[in-house]
Amino acid sequence: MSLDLLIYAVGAVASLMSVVAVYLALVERDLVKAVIYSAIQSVFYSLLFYLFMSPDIVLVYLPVAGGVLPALLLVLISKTERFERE
Amino acid sequence: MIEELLVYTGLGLIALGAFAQLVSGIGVNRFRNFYLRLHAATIGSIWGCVYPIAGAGLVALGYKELGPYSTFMAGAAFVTSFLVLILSPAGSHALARAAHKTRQALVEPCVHDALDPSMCVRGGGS
Amino acid sequence: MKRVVSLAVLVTIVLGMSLLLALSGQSFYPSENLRWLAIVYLNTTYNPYLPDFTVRSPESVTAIVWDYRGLDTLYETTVFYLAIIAGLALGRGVKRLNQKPTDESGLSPIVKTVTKITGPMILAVAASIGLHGHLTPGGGFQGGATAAVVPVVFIVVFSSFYLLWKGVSSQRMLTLRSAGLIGIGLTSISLFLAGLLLGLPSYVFQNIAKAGSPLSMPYDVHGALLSGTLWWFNLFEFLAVSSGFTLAFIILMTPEAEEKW
Amino acid sequence: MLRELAFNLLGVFLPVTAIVAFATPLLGKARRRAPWALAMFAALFVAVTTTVVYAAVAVGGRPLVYPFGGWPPPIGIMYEVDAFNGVLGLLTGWVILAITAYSKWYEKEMDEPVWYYTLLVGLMVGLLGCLYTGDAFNLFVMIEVLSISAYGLVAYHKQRPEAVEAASKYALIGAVATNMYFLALVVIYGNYSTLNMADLALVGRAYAASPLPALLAVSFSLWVFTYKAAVFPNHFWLPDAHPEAPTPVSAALSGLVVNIGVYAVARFLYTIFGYNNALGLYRGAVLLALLLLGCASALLGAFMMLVQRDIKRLLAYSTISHIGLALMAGSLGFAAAGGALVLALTAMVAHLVSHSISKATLFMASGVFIHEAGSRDLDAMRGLGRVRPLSAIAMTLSFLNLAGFIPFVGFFSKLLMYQAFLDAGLPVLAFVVILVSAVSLLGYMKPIYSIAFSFKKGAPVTSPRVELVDVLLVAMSASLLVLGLVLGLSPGVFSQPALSLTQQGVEDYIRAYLETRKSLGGPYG
Amino acid sequence: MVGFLAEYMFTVIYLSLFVNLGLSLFGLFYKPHYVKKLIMLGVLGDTLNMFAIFLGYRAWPSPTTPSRPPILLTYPFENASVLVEFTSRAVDPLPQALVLTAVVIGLAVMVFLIFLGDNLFKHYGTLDMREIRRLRG
Amino acid sequence: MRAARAIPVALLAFVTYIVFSGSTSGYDLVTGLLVSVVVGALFANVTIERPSKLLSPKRWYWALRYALRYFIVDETKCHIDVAKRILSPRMPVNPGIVVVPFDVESDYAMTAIANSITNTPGTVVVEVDKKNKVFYVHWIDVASIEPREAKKGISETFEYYSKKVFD
Amino acid sequence: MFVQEFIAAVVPLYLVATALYLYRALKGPTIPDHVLGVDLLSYNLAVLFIVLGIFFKEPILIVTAIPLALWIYALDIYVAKYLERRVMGA
Repeated sequence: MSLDLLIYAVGAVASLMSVVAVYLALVERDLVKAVIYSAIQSVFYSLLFYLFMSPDIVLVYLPVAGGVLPALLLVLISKTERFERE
Repeated sequence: MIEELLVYTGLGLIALGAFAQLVSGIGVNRFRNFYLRLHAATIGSIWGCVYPIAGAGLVALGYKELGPYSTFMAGAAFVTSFLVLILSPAGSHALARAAHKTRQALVEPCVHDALDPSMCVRGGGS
Repeated sequence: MKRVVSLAVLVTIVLGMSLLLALSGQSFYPSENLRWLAIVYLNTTYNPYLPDFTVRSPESVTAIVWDYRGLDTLYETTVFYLAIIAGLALGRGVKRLNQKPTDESGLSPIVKTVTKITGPMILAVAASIGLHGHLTPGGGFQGGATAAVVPVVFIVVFSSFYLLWKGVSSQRMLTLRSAGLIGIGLTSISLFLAGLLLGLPSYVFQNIAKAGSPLSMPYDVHGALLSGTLWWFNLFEFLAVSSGFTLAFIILMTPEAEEKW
Repeated sequence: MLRELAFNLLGVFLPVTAIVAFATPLLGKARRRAPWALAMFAALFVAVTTTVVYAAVAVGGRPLVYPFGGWPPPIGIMYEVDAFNGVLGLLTGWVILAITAYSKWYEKEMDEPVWYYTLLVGLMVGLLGCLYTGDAFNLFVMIEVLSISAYGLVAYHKQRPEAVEAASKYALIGAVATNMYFLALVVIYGNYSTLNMADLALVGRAYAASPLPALLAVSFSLWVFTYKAAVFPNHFWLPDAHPEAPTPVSAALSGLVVNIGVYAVARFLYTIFGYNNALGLYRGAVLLALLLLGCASALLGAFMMLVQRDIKRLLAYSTISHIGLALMAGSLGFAAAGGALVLALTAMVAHLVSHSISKATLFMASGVFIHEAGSRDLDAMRGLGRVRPLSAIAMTLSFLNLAGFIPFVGFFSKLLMYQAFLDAGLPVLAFVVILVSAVSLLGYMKPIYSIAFSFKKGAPVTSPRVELVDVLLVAMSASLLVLGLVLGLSPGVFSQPALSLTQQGVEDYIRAYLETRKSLGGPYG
Repeated sequence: MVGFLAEYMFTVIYLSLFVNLGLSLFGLFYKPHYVKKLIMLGVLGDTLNMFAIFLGYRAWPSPTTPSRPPILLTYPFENASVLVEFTSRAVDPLPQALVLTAVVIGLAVMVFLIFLGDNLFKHYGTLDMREIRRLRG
Repeated sequence: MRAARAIPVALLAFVTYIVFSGSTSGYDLVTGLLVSVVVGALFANVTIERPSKLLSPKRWYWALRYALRYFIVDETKCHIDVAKRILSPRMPVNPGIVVVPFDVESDYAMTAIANSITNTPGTVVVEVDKKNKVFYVHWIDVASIEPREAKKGISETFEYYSKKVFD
Repeated sequence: MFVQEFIAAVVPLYLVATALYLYRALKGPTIPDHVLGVDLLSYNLAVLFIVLGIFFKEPILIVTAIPLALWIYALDIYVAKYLERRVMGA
C-alpha cells in the first residue's frame, strides 16, 4: 500500500477547492461574502502548506491570511461600503 | 498494556470524530434553517473536533514511535481541545445572537419564539 | 446557476489539462534530491561535529530566518514597522472618541466571560510558541501573531475603549513596539560591538563563533539550549509583533468623532 | 587601514540607521527637535560611510565584500560594493543629507513631523540597502522597505485628495510589481539554486544552453525595476505621485529612487545575466526592448513637459525623460562592445549623477517658490526670483545643467552619450538625444523665464531675502559646476564605475566573492 | 499506475495554482472596486508563496517513509546517523524562510493599503476606482 | 489586592504553558514562570473577581464530577438524539425559542451553564438577559414552552453542578 | 500497532466531511451560514492536521492546529459584531 498517494490526493482536493473559493471571491458582489471566500481559500492554502511540510509557514500564514486580513478588510468595509457597484 | 489501551481509546475517539463529522456535514446540508444547522454544527464541533483531538493526545501518550516530542504533542492536543471546547459554543452563540438580532435568518419551522414573536414562521414542517 | 456552470468548466479544465500533461510525460513531480544549499543548511543547523560552523538550533527555518539570513528579517520587520508608521501618519489629526465602556457596548455577557478566561491561556500558548521558536515550529512572529488574537477579540467583544480603560493605549503600544525593535537591532550588532571593544574580529549578525572570529553568544545555559542570539531575537520580535498588531487594530477600530473635511 | 574601516562601517551602518528609525517615535514625542536631529545623525552617518566605502573601493581597485554573520556568501547574505554601486551610493548619501537638512526648513508645512522623519530614515535605509546588497532576495526586501516608505511619504499630505489617490495607484500596482519580482526569485532559486548575485553570475554560465528560465526571471523582475524607474509603459504613476509628495520627498523620489530601477536593470543585465551567461541570445533582445522603451519615455517626457503649468509636474515629466536617456545609454550593450560600451556606460553613470543632483536641487528650490507663492502654478510665481535671488540662481543653474549647457556635468554626459551612439553605429539614437535636449530646453525655458526673468505687474516690491536653505541650494548647484569642470578636465572620472560593468569588471566582482568565500572557510567554503 | 497517479495529482495542484494566479491577476486589473482589488492582491501573494513552497518540497524517499519538516527532533545526539537520516528526509528549508519573509511583507503592504482605503473613502465617498478617476477629472 | 487577583490568572497561564510545552525541564519552568507573572499582571483586573474561590478543593472535586458526567452521559444522549434526527429520512424537528430561567449569581456560573447548553446538540443559547436571569434557547424539539418545564428538559443538571463549582 | 493504516482509512471520511462543509460554506444563503460553514471547515481541518501529524509521525506538526482554532473563533466574533453594530470598535 502506498501511503504517499493518500497525502497527494488530499493536496489535489485542497487545491481544487481553493480554485472554487477564489473564483467565487472574484465574482461575488457582496464584499463581506468575498472576504469570507478568501478566508476559505486561505484555510485550504494552509492545508497545502501543511502537506508540503512547512509548519512554520502555517503558523505565520493562518493568522495573517485567515485572521488579520479578513479582520482588517471587514473593518474597512464597515467604515466604507459593502456592495460593489455594477 | 496501559499504553495500548490509551492508543486504542484514542483511535476510537478519532473514528468517532470521523463519523460525527460526516453526520454533521449531512445535517448542515439537509437542514433548511440557520438555527437548525447550528445544532448539526454542534455535533461537528464537540464529537467531531474536541473528542478526536483529545483522542489524538491519548494516542500520543501511548504511541512510542512518535519520539521525544510525544508529550509535547499530548499537551498541545489537550490544550487545543480545551480551547475549542470553550470557544466554539461562544462563537455559535455570538453568531446565533447576531443572526436573530439583525433578522438575518427567520426561525422558520417554528413552534414558539419567546424572544421576538414576529420572527416565528409557523408551519412549514420538515 | 451561471456560476455553477463556469465553476464546473473551470474544474474540468484543470483536471483535464493536468491529465493531458501527465499523460504526455510533462510532470511536476518533485525530485527526491535536495539542492546543494539546502543540504548545507540542514547539515549545519545543529551539528556538534562542526563546532564553529553551526547555529546550534534544531529548527533550521528559524536558523535561516534569524541567523543565516538575519539581515532579511531585520528589514522585514522594518517594513512592517514602517507600514504601521505610515498608517499612523495617515491617521494623524483625527479625533477619536474616548468613552467609558459600559455593559451595553460589545457583545453578549457569555462571550465576554469566555474571552476573559481564554485571554491568559491564549497569551500563554502564544508565548510558548514564541519562546520555543528555536526548538519547535514557531518563533517571534508566529507567537506574536497568535498573541494578537487577544487584543483583537477584546476590542471586538468589549470595545476599544475597554482596552484604553485598562491602560492599553496606542502610545504605550508604540513605545513597546519601538523598544522591541530596538532590542532586535541591538542584538544584531551586539557581538560586533563586543568585538570592537575586545579587539577581536567579529561580524554584524554574528551568533555562534566562526573559525576566524571567536566571539559567541551563550547558546547553552545549564543544559537549556538557547541558540545564542536566536532566543533574544524571538523574544524581542514577539514583543514587537504583538504590540504592532495591537497598535494597528487600535488605530483602525477606534470609532472616530466627526471629520473636519 | 582605510579598507578595514570601510569594511566595518559597511556592515554596521544600515542596522544602526534602522535603529535610529525605530527610536525616532520614542524620542520624537518628548522633544520637538529630536526627530530632525536623529534623522540628521542618520544622514550624516550614511554620508560618511558611503564616502569612506567609495574611497576604499576606488583606491583599492577591487570590490569590497561584507559577509553578514561571518557566513560564507551563498550561505549567508553579503554586501558587495564595486565602483558602480559605490558611486551611486556616494551620490545617494550626500543628496539625502542635503534633503534631510532641507526638511528642517520644510517642517513648517507639516503637522506632527515625527512620522515624516521616521519614514525618511526608512527611505534612506531602503535606498542604501538596494544599492549595496549582493543578494537577490535581500534586494527584494530592500525594495519593499524603499517602497513602503515612499508610499507613506507620497500620501503624507493626506488632506489633499490627489495625494491619497496618487499614493493608492502607486502602492497598488507597486505591490503587484514586487510580487512579480518574488516570482522571478522563485524561478531563479528553482533553476540555479542560489540567490547570491555573484554566485548567480558564476552558476549561470553552466546553463547557457537553456536560457528560458533566465528569460522568465529577467522579464518578471524587469517589471518592478522599470516600474521603480518609471520607464515608458510603467511611468503612469510618477506624474501623479512625485508632485503630491512633500517637496523634500519629491526631491528624494525623483532624484534617488528612480536611480534604483536603472541600477537594478544594469546589475541584472550586465553582472548577473551578462556576458556569455544563462540568458544567451535573449540578452540582446531584452536590451533592445529596454533601449526602445527608454527612447519612448525620453521623448514622451520631453513632449509632455511642454504643456505643463504646474512646476512640480513639469519636473516630474523631466524625470521620466532623463531616466529614459540614462536607460538608453545603459542598454547599449547589445550593439556595442569594448570602447563604445565603456563610453555608453560612463555616460549613463554621469547622467545619473548629473540628473540626481540637479533634480533634487530643482525640487527643493521649487519648494521655496511654492512656499512664497502659495501655489504650484507657474504663473503665480512670476517675479519671485527677485524675492529669493539665491534660489533663483540655483534653479537656473540646475535647469541649464539639465538642458546640457557647456561647463556643466550635464553637457559632458550628453556629449559622451552622443559619442557612444555614434561609435556604436546608431546615429538615429544620437539624433534622438539631440531632439530630446532641444524639446526639453523649450520646456525648461518657461520656468526659467517666469521665475527668474519676469515681473509680476503691480506686485509690491519686496526686498530680497536670504535664508539658510538658499545657501544650501546654491552649494548644490555649484557642485554641478565643479563636477562639470572635473569631468571636462579629466574625462576618466566616471570610467571606473563604468568599467565595473564590463566583462573584466564582472570577473572582478565574481573573484571578490570567491575570495571572501574561501577566506571564511568552513567545510562548505 | 501509482507513479502516474502521484504525478497526476501534483500536476493538478500545480495547474490549480496557475488558475488561481490568473484569476487573481484578472481580478486585480479588471475589477473596479478597491476592496476587491485588495482581496485579489492577497490571493496573488499567497499563490506565489505557494509556488515557492511547492518548489522546496521533496518526494517521499519511499512510499512508507514520509518526507519531514526541516526540524531536527532528536538532539543532542551521540552519532551522526541521526543527522544523515534527517538530511535524507527533510524538505528544503530555504523557500520556507523566504516565504515567511514574503508573507510578513505582504501583510505590511496590505495594512498600509487598508489605511489608505479608509482615507480614500473620506475624500471621495466611494471606493470604486472608476468613480474616483472620474471625480478626480 | 491586585497581586492576590493576579495569582489565579498566573497559575492558569503557568499550567497552560507547561501543558502546552509538554515538558518540565528547567527552561520551561523558568520561562513559564516569567510568562505567567507577566500575564498575571496584565489580566489581574480583567479575569478574576474573587480569587479565593479558585483555591478550594471542594469546588475542584465538583468540577471533576461535572466534567465526567457531562462528557460521558449528557453529551452522548444529546448527540445520539440529534444524529438520529439528521439521518432519519423525514427529519422530525419541532423547533422554537423558549425561555429558560437560571438561578446563579456569578458570570462564570452563568457562562458555564450557557456553554453547557450550547455544547449539547439540540439546544443553542440565542440571547441572554442578565437582569431577568433568563436564557432564550433555541430548542430543536420543543417539549414545552412553559419556562419551568423547559428548564427541566434543558439545564437543570448543569445548573446544579455549576452552582456547586462556581457560586 | 496499526496506527498509520487506521488513520489512512479514517482520513477519507474526514475529506468527505470537508467537501460537505465546503458546500455549505460556499452556498449558505445568509452570512451567518457562510461563517458557520467556515467554522466547521476549520475545525475539520484542525482535526485533520493533528491526525495527519500522527500519520507522519511528526508530533511537532500539532502546533498548527492552535492558530486555526483561535483565529476562526476571532472570525466568528467579528462577523457577529459586524452584523450587530456595523462599527467594530464600539
